[in-house]
Amino acid sequence: MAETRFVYADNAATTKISDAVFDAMVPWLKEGYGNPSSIYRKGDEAARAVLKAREQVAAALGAEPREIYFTSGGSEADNWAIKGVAHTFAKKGKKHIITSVFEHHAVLHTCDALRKEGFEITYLPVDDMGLVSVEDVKNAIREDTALVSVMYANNEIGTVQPISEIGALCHERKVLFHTDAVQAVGNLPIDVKAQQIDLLSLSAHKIHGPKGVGALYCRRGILLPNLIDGGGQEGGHRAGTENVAGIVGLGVAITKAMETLPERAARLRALRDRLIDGLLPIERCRLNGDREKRLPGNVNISFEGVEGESLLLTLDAHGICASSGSACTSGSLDPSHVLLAIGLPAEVAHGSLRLSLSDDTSEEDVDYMLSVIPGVIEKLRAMSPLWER
Amino acid sequence: MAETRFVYADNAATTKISDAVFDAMVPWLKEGYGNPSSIYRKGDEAARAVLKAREQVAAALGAEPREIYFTSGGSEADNWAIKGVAHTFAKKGKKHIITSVFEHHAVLHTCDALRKEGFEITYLPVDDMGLVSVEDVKNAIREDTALVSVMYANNEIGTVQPISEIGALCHERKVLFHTDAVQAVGNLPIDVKAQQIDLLSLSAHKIHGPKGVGALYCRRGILLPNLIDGGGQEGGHRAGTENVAGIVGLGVAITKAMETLPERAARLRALRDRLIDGLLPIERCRLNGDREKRLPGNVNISFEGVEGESLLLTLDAHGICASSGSACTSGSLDPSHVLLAIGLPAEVAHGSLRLSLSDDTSEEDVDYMLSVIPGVIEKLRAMSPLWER
Amino acid sequence: MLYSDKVMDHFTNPRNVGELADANGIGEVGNAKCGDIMKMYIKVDKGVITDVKFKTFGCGAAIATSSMATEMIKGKTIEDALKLTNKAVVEALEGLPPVKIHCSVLAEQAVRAAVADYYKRLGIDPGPIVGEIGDCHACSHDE
Amino acid sequence: MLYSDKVMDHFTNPRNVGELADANGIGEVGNAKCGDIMKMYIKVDKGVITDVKFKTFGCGAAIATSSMATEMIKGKTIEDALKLTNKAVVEALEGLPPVKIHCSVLAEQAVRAAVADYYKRLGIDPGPIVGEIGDCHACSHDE
Ligand SMILES: Cc1ncc(COP(=O)(O)O)c(C=O)c1O
Ligand SMILES: Cc1ncc(COP(=O)(O)O)c(C=O)c1O
Ligand code: FES
Ligand code: FES
Repeated sequence: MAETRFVYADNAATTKISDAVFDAMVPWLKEGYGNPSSIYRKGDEAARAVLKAREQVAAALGAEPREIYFTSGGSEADNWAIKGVAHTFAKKGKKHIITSVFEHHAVLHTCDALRKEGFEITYLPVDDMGLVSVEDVKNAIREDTALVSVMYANNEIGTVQPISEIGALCHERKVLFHTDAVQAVGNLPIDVKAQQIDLLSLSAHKIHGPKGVGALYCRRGILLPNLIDGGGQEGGHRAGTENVAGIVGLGVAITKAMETLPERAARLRALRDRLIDGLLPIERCRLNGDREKRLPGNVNISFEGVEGESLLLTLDAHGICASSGSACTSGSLDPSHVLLAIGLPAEVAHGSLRLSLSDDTSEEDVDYMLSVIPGVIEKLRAMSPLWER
Repeated sequence: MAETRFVYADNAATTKISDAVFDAMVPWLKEGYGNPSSIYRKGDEAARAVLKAREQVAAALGAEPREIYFTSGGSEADNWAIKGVAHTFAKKGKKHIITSVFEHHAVLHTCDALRKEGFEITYLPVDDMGLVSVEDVKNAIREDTALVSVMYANNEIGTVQPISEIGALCHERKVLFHTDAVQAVGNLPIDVKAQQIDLLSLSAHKIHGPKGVGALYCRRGILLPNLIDGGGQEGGHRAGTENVAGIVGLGVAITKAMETLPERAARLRALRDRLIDGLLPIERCRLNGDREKRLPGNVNISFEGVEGESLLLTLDAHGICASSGSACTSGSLDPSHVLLAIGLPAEVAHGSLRLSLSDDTSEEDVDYMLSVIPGVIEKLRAMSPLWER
Repeated sequence: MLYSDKVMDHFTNPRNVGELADANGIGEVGNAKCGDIMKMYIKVDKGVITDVKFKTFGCGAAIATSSMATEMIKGKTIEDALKLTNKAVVEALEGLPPVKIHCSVLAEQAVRAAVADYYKRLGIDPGPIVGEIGDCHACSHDE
Repeated sequence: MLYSDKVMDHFTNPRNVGELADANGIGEVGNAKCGDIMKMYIKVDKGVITDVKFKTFGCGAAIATSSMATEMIKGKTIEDALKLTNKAVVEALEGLPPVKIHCSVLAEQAVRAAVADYYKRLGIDPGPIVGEIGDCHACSHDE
């Protein structure tokens, strides 16, 4: 077996802050400590830094700066968008929301909370390739539908949803459209105007930015009630002293991620395909999610007879950081809701491996994973009572 | 006039991250980028760092680690506590909340939002010294009161409220008690058990920690509905990938702030008193807020005939960063609600100056401020049509 | 900064500050509750504003617009002074933040109020000449 | 790490993995839906467990508790083996995270199931001797 190497292949869970982002943040963690709301120069410098980041995020999405609201991450953005729209339209008697069964928990649990409050939620199915059908969205829209929320790309199996088509449909039917683009940003082209997206959530730590900062794009003209009330920050729509360093980091991260997108995505796709092609020959395994409509850096393969946690621990012992389902549900006994949604039996879902790549992933990393993983699967299967069958 | 010196005297708006905090954060912005929910070692290291910070925050408050929930700051903690209690008790028919007129906007605007939802809010007055009366709280409590929320120390005039008495009263009357301790933490002793505090909000950036991270202490047994739903972070009560570096920074900051509290507070009080005594001889000025029951680092003085913004800009030109009312309301045309609450006429409220000190403030800084401010007041009064009267 | 260099220049070194002992027109506008009062003193000689001074209680923009407005009307005829718009003052200051536009309105009004006072002292009804001075629309305070 | 060094040791180098060709008692417990299945093979000779092997589909804790449990019953009498509690396994492993306690319950059950099978093969009703094997209470899944 090859020598141990450290390979971080869990970039869908979180990424390493890039040097450019770190360097951009440091001044705001040091001397640039002014409060952006303060009137003196030290405050104004911070306000300008926040404004610049807002412009950067807006530019990356094809939005206007005033349509960007900084949040504490993707989860807050999802909660704010969905709860905000729900509560606004409830007043007009529109209490129906459409989403999909395989959204991130930040969307699903938000919808669950609304359901308990009396909202009606339609959870659209996904097909066995991990795709939501536009036809299903169309059929689900009703007179009292307030919002459609469908993720841009799934965090576990990386499948890319027909966002532009759903956007056009919602626009035509005059229903608001939110997309959780946490996994899409930096990996897929986004243009909120062309794609007719009304609300979009993103998070910095998935694109080599810092944890604890994200943004909500909210199309001009849509007025959401605040999730966090208080001071006049973010135009009075999201209170709290701005996380200046984090926001600056997000601005730099999204700029880098979007400006070199085609080259970066092409490189990632090549690595991804080599990994998939190298692993699929393993006996009784399957690639989860459509192979083409897929994030450039996502590999998700199920190995029968193998359980996820023991797979991850063994890979960790070999220096490989990977995931088996969504990061925030590890420790849960339930198999991934995403893999069940695409029709996997529970025991197969348990044995899934997600390898998610990023700009930090090298050819050598892929070589190493290909040299290690088959042996690990073999070892675990050798001790698995499900394998003998 | 003395040579220009840079004096940051707006520590109630935000503070500089201390070197110890910065140094503690850096590893988590660099190699320690694992997601705390991830199972491999890189994730677990991050989870341990978050746990350690949780223990540090708990220790500083006399709470248990599992009673601490990390948030994106003081505003989120305030919103979560108040909206959470309100919505929980509304189901039991308790829709009355008691707060004071001079809370921070994170509390006031949250209460306003609840009022629009149909809750009834009693806004307790404060006396001319800036103190809430326990008697008033007592008289305001009703059968259907769900929550009393009174800040520990006011952010503008620094007055310290009778928290222990209010805690005891609420406990006796079986009403939950929340306190916004954003300004108190690190400046006043806190023991949530002894003081019978049920919920407490704090923020890192006021105690030489980073912006964009705070915490809510929520006494064991109190179950709040989530403000941010999603992944299983914070025991399933606050979703979102943890801001590990920020949380670590908060842990170190609060530990430093609390462990040396008596010495630090004594030094600050001496600086504060010298500043107050040096400024009060200026004609027609007044100290706002009780002189004794006051944060160790807070000076708030109104100068008749002078308008706040022009005062701040002039001080800025002299290298002094100060504030005139709460940071997040600068840019507003309205005089501070806190100063109006203690009975100041609007035109006097406009001319208030808050100087807030911290460990970074030196004797020389105080000397410098005392050498500059009187001349600035004189210059502004010379051009003020209100002064001739 | 919040303000342009030009505003900061006029704020830091305001021109024509003070009172005018021999003023023959004095106008005061604004509202202390809102934090803005401007008082303008003019000396008119043969229809020309030969001297002008101001005193302002207000923000940086209020002081800078007062200063700029005095510069812009000094030496001008009354007719020209009345043509001074808040827009012209803002332009001369190279812009103001949106929230501060009301301060430039105050400066325009202060000039008109001073001219109105000048006419009143002469026993002339300023109404037809100066027009309505108007209120600040940025606030909803009553005097 | 999530797990103690002892758990990691047993996970990384599990003892007694495999099948036992001449087993005279085989127990299988758990539920693949939950991600945990343990199969235990015992060879009983004169009331003593002379050999034991296991195969486990499950998390790190499931594999480590299986391994530890086999070590703890190997060479013991059936009576002693039946006294093995999940608590004892957890202690021997120097603790398990709370969410993983159910895995140690599975290990205890696997031993009992294997012994029950041994009795059944002998035509003896295992009920009175082994007792209820019970279900995992950590999950609400139906088979
Ligand atoms: C008393 C008080 N409460 C709440 C806050 C809000 O804290 P944050 O800015 O961290 O949201 C502040 C400071 O801005 C404050 O002084
Ligand atoms: C699709 C998706 N949505 C939302 C989130 C939540 O983002 P955050 O962790 O920044 O709250 C994540 C990642 O955790 C995600 O992958
Ligand atoms: S005079 Fe009231 S805001 Fe301008
Ligand atoms: S068998 Fe353990 S969780 Fe179901």
